[in-house]
Amino acid sequence: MSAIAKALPNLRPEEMEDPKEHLMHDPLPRGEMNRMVLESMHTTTWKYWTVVTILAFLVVTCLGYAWYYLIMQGLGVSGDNRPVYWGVFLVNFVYWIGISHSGTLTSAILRVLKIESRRPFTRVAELMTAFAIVNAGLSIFMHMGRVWLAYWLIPYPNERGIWPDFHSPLMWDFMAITTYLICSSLYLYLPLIPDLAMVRDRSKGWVKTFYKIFAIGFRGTEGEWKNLHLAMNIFAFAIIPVAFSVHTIVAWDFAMATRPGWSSSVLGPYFVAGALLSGVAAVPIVLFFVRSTMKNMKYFLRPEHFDTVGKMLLIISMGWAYFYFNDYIVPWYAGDKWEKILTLFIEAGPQAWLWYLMLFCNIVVPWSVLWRKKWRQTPWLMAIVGILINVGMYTERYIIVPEMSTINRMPFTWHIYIPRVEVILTIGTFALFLLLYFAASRILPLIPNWEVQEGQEGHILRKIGKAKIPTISQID
Amino acid sequence: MPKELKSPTSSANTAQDVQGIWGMVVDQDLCTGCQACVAACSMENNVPFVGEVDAGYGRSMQWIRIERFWQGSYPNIKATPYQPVMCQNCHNAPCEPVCPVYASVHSLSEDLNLQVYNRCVGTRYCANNCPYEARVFNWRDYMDPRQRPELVTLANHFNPDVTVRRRGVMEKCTFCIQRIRHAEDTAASENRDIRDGEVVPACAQACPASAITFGRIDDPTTKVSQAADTSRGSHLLEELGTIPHVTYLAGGA
Amino acid sequence: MSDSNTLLAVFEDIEPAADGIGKLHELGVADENMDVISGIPIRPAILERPSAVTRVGWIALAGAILGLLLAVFFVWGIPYLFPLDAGGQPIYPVPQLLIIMFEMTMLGLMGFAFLGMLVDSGIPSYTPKEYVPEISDGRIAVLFSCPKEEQRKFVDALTKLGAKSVEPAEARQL
Amino acid sequence: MDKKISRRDFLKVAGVGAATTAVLTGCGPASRYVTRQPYTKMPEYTYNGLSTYYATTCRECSAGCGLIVRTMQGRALKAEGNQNNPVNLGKTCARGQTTLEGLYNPDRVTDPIQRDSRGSTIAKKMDWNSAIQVVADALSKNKPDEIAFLMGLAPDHLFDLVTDLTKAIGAAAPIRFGALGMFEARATLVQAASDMFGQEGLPFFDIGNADLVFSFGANFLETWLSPVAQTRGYSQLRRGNPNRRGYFVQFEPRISQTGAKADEWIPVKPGTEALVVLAIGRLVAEANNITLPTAFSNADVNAAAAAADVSVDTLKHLASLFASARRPLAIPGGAALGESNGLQTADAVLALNALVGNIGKDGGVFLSPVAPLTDAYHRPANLKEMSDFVDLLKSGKIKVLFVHGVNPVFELPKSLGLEDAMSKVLQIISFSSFPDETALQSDYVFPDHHGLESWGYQKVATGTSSSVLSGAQPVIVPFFNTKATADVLLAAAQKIGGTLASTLKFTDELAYIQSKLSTLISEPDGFFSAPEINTFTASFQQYGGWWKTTDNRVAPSAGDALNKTFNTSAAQFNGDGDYFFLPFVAPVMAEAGANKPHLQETADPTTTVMWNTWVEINPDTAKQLGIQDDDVVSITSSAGTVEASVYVYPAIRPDTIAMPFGQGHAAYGQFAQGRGANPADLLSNSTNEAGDLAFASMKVSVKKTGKKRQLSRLEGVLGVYGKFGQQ
Repeated sequence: MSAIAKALPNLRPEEMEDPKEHLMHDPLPRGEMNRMVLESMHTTTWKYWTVVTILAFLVVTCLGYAWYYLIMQGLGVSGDNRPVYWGVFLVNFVYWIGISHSGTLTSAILRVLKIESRRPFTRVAELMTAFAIVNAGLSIFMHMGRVWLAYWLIPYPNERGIWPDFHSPLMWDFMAITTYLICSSLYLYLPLIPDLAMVRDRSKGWVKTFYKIFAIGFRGTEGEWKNLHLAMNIFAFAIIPVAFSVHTIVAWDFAMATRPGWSSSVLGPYFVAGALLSGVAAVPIVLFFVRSTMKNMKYFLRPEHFDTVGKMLLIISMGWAYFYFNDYIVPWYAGDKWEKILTLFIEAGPQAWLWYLMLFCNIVVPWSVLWRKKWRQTPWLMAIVGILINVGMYTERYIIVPEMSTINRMPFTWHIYIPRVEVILTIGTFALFLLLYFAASRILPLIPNWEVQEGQEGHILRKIGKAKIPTISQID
Repeated sequence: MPKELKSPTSSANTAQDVQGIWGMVVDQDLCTGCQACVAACSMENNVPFVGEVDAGYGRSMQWIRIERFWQGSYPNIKATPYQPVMCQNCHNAPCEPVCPVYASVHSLSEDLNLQVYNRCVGTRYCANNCPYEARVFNWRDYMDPRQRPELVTLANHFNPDVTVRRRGVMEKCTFCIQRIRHAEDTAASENRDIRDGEVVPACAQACPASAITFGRIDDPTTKVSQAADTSRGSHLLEELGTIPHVTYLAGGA
Repeated sequence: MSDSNTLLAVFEDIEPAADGIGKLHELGVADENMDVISGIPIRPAILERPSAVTRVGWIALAGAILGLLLAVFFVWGIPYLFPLDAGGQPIYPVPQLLIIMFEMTMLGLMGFAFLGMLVDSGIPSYTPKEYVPEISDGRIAVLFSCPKEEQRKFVDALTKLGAKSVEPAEARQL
Repeated sequence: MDKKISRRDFLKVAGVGAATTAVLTGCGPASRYVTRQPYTKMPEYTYNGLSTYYATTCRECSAGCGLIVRTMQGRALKAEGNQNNPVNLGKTCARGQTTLEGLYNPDRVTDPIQRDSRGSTIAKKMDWNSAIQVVADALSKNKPDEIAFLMGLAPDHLFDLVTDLTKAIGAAAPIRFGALGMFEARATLVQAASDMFGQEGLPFFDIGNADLVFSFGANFLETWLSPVAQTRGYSQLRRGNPNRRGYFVQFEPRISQTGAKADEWIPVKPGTEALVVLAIGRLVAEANNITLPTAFSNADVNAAAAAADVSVDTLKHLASLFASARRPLAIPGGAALGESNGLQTADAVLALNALVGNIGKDGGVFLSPVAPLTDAYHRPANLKEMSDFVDLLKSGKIKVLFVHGVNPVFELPKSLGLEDAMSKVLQIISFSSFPDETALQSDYVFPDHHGLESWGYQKVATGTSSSVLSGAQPVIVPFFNTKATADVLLAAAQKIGGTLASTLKFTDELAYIQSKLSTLISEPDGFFSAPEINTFTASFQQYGGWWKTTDNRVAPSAGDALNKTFNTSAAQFNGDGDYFFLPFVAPVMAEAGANKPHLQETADPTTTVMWNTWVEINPDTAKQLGIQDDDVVSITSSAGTVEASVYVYPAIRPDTIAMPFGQGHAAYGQFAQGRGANPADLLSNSTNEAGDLAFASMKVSVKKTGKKRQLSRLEGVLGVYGKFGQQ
């Protein structure tokens, strides 16, 4: 007791932060929280519907029609060529897989590490995961020359007498993404069940039927909680390596190719770092928008959460820079002819601005903003940082996919890639992501109330000396 | 010449009846860059034309491209010897294992890379992984007369021995496998081995300078084996260990 | 216990619920005739309850093994059935097997963990059950059975300890 | 086992035979009546799944390469070289390969048509009877001197027929012209041979047996004279002799495809080739300690070096090469001849050959063998004669003009005023298979069969050492409602009656050809002979022609070639632009390839441009003018202006700009029309001393238009040029 008091010798009470800043120490009755969440779900303004209409229109045209056009015409309407066989579709794929690391991985890591401030925003992040994987899958399908035969990648007994080839990194990818999609959806769903039960208990008519179906008869008995807890623990531990493997395998899609730039053994961890960077950076964006546009969310989502994410971002950004430097210095030093040209092309070629943009967004921005707690706790600033980092990471993928594949060992074929229909389809995938999110925000409780309450039950404030010190009990 | 022609893992596949390993020699000293091979290949293999815009964007579909670079600057400038690049039919082909659906597979009996058009789903991984950039992709339905009415008459010369590919399918030089098969069948029906020079792919057939020689490289007596076995011979990107079956004889003095 | 009644006691908070459960213990209700329904997970020790038995771990393990075997079939079984040479790579590759094995094991593990959770909890189930919606507002319900004739005694005891209501449990549509 | 051979077995045997022997036809004159039809109506010689091969002659240019066309079920599938034919020995060029795209071209003229008005695409279909009547009327209702025939360089049998016809009616002999002939400057070559050797004939350069080749602008690996045969020669030069690799030096202002294969490229200033040749001659004579012949006595090495922008050291080095070579050979050609002093250049080159004594020797200069059925080499009209012909049309004396196998509206320099002259002609009848510019300017188009649907023969002008008559036969039934022009003329002659009918009393084209062939049937040194014409015709069809097995090249005497005097002035140029203008025939496309999509998409060997016309400008010049790749420039000469995209070409003199000929069609089908620009529009009608078009004698100005039009290139610009460019 006295040890802690000594640790805070010079702080006057007014200098100390208000423990009430922490959600965990600012409890509300569960019924009140339920009401707040339900209210946030049920409140829709004309602005909401306008945005949804626009997004729906974009999804129908930019995604639906443009994709139909792409399928009917063939990939000629895209910008791919020789040697850039993989273009923006693969950029989108890698990008969305990266975004998908936001939720599952952040929430899993935070859960495993028992970071308490995770509680209110895990779902916000996990939803991103689910929708991002949907987009990643769509991007792969858009990329395929004969998407109507995509089911040939599924290993099942068939009349054709031929199975997919597991020698191919794409098959690993297929298996990994399938695993990841299924597991992260379940991981989203598991903690959602009690909340769905809560909504079920508070709704009527067909809406009740809907929630009843998805709450699958959950009541909250001891056995149910125990099973749920164990399953969630299994998921939290198991999904971390799966998420790592997914992005590593995505990296291997490139690294296994005998191309300068791609063929790098550090690409796996480098991609994971990149995925974490873009994924975690997406969290403050969503937190900011959810917090500022939805009712009652300012109670649940607080500057402290931005702070948590900001700290992670700073570390991840440094990690990313570390891996990038690894990936950069080794070929640079080795001086392989093609790697050298590739480096020159990226840094001084016709699209060199992308490279500088990437470094600015991924290193300069986070390093200059995130070291300061005050700035980390400023939601709008964090949203801007998140957006910039995402721009930077998208740029990074653009450099890795079309730019790096421009340079190969046959200089006679070096053609610059210019995206065409991909741009529209990219808009379409972003619109789909947002639309799904908009829909989810009014269908699913975005705050896992039971987890918040569970946390709040476990947190207490104790007066030590002159100050109230937040502490945590072991009731979990 | 590949040093090692046996696949290390041939226990469970179709290597039982090796029917001859096919290879090609391109003499860059003779190649005049006249494009006869390109035209011949296109006409033999139903290779579509893609039109001005696509062709200039790096989508021309010819299975051979003749490369030339420049050395020096005016007035001491020289064109490098023309280098026709087609699928090298590597023994260890990087394009093959990356295909998720076995559309790019190896024929152990002839040691050729096969591209199974109707199996291809168009991931384009093989093309990405081909260090020679020898693969071409059907970006559009270049061969569909419904989309290209000019093909209604032009299609009359299509070779019935070669599949017409539709959009979304990868393709590449096959060493005129239809001609190899024909010769194999003929030889089998006559109960003999294929004679040297019996299989002539369209490019070699057309080449006015006779810069292209084709034949079995597992038999040291064939013309192609002897042509490959000179100090001028080399393989493209030999350092990658793909063991290509096309040997280039250096141009210049 | 055909002549026993099932009662549902609803408590406002954890402490009274713990007390209530202690009382029930005193009154001779065995742990297996008792169940706690709560809006948040509560450590059994807090309520002086034995830890619930869960088989989720074992089911997940079985799933993991199943996934592993499936991976072996995919990577080694398929080429055994359809040997095709590709790029001079081994027909039965080990590194690829490890990758697929990892993915499939994880898929099996998590997929079966989820299924196990469902199966072991007896959900999804849409049959009527004993439940009151207030539970998800943070109330704690203790479901127990007592001899019919002693019902009154139980109700009084629990109400005294702060139970909001103690009523015969009524299975109803959730 | 049953000894009887079943039909199935027979087919098997026949199939194998067909495949291995390649040629299976020529079964007597009966084959004339054999119709080759699609599957539904299976004719003789046609089996499901089996190919039939026909030997014929390529008509993409006039070189007369033999083809074997693979057909199946009435469709022609693939053209390959005829291994028997001495011209190409089984090889073809890119144009020969795509000849099927001409055959099945979607834009062919399908029926005889009568135009609403000249230049209009609206036309009324006719039937062949009335078409023949139109021809008969045109021939009979006009006076003989009001009738003119304009023919292409191929096919020869039709030219012979028309010659006979004009003779019979007393009209002027048909005039022959072709763009390739124009750019090859054939008249200059023939004139030079007669100047220097005192003997008429087309020079033959034995590249294969030489060990040093100096080519003064000759694009002999591209379209010049007989490219396939010359490429074979080149191949022999390099690798024919295992003990030595022939050396090759190219003198030209830009690196052409041929120049790209040279060991040394000497970028001589346009117009100074003759000076360089003479200077080299003088140095060679000095090096070999020969008394300086008159021909080279005027040569001033220093002045020549200065004028040609070549260092004296280079000249000395080249001369020592030439002097010490065992079999040196100098070839004149290309743009060097298309200058005001082109004949002098050609003469000087022949003199240089004479100096090293290689006239009539292996690896030296010969005269080409005279083809069968002819007394001498008859060159096509040079520009002077064409110009006279245009003047004749302009004068209005010609009432009816027949055009076959040539597209002069496109090919001739616009400044000649052919279109204007044609408007003075009352009736123009075109026999074109394609809707080209000339056919568009005619009143009637009576489409001839495509070359692969036709009978015929081609007298091989050069390329091989033997005297060759390449034979043509139909490989499929006519795909459209076309009719052989020979048949049209023969039928018209019968309609007219009189002497004409009796002179041309042939049932059809083949009968006419047989009448010509009949003189060959018992020639002693032929590849085959026959007791009578029908058997001979069968072999003629089967082997794809008839040729002698002996060396028929004429070894001329050097005569007093070395005693000629040359004046030592450079060529004169027209116009006051800053840049020499160098048009050249697009190596792949040539003059008539533009309507074949695969040829359009075949990359140019030096620039890799496809589907369009480019302008080659030296990088320094481009920088000076502020021009970048793909900028559209307008090029103005005294004769006109064209616009085209720039290709900044590192291998061209800074004072020269070059442009390929072959595109810029105003008609000629969907693949050709409206694509690129035609450099012929920039040419004046100035000629060299031999009357050939001085196509490389223009000086032009170049102006940036501010527009940009991306050239379609096979090469990745990124990897070939600029800071990322590789070698």
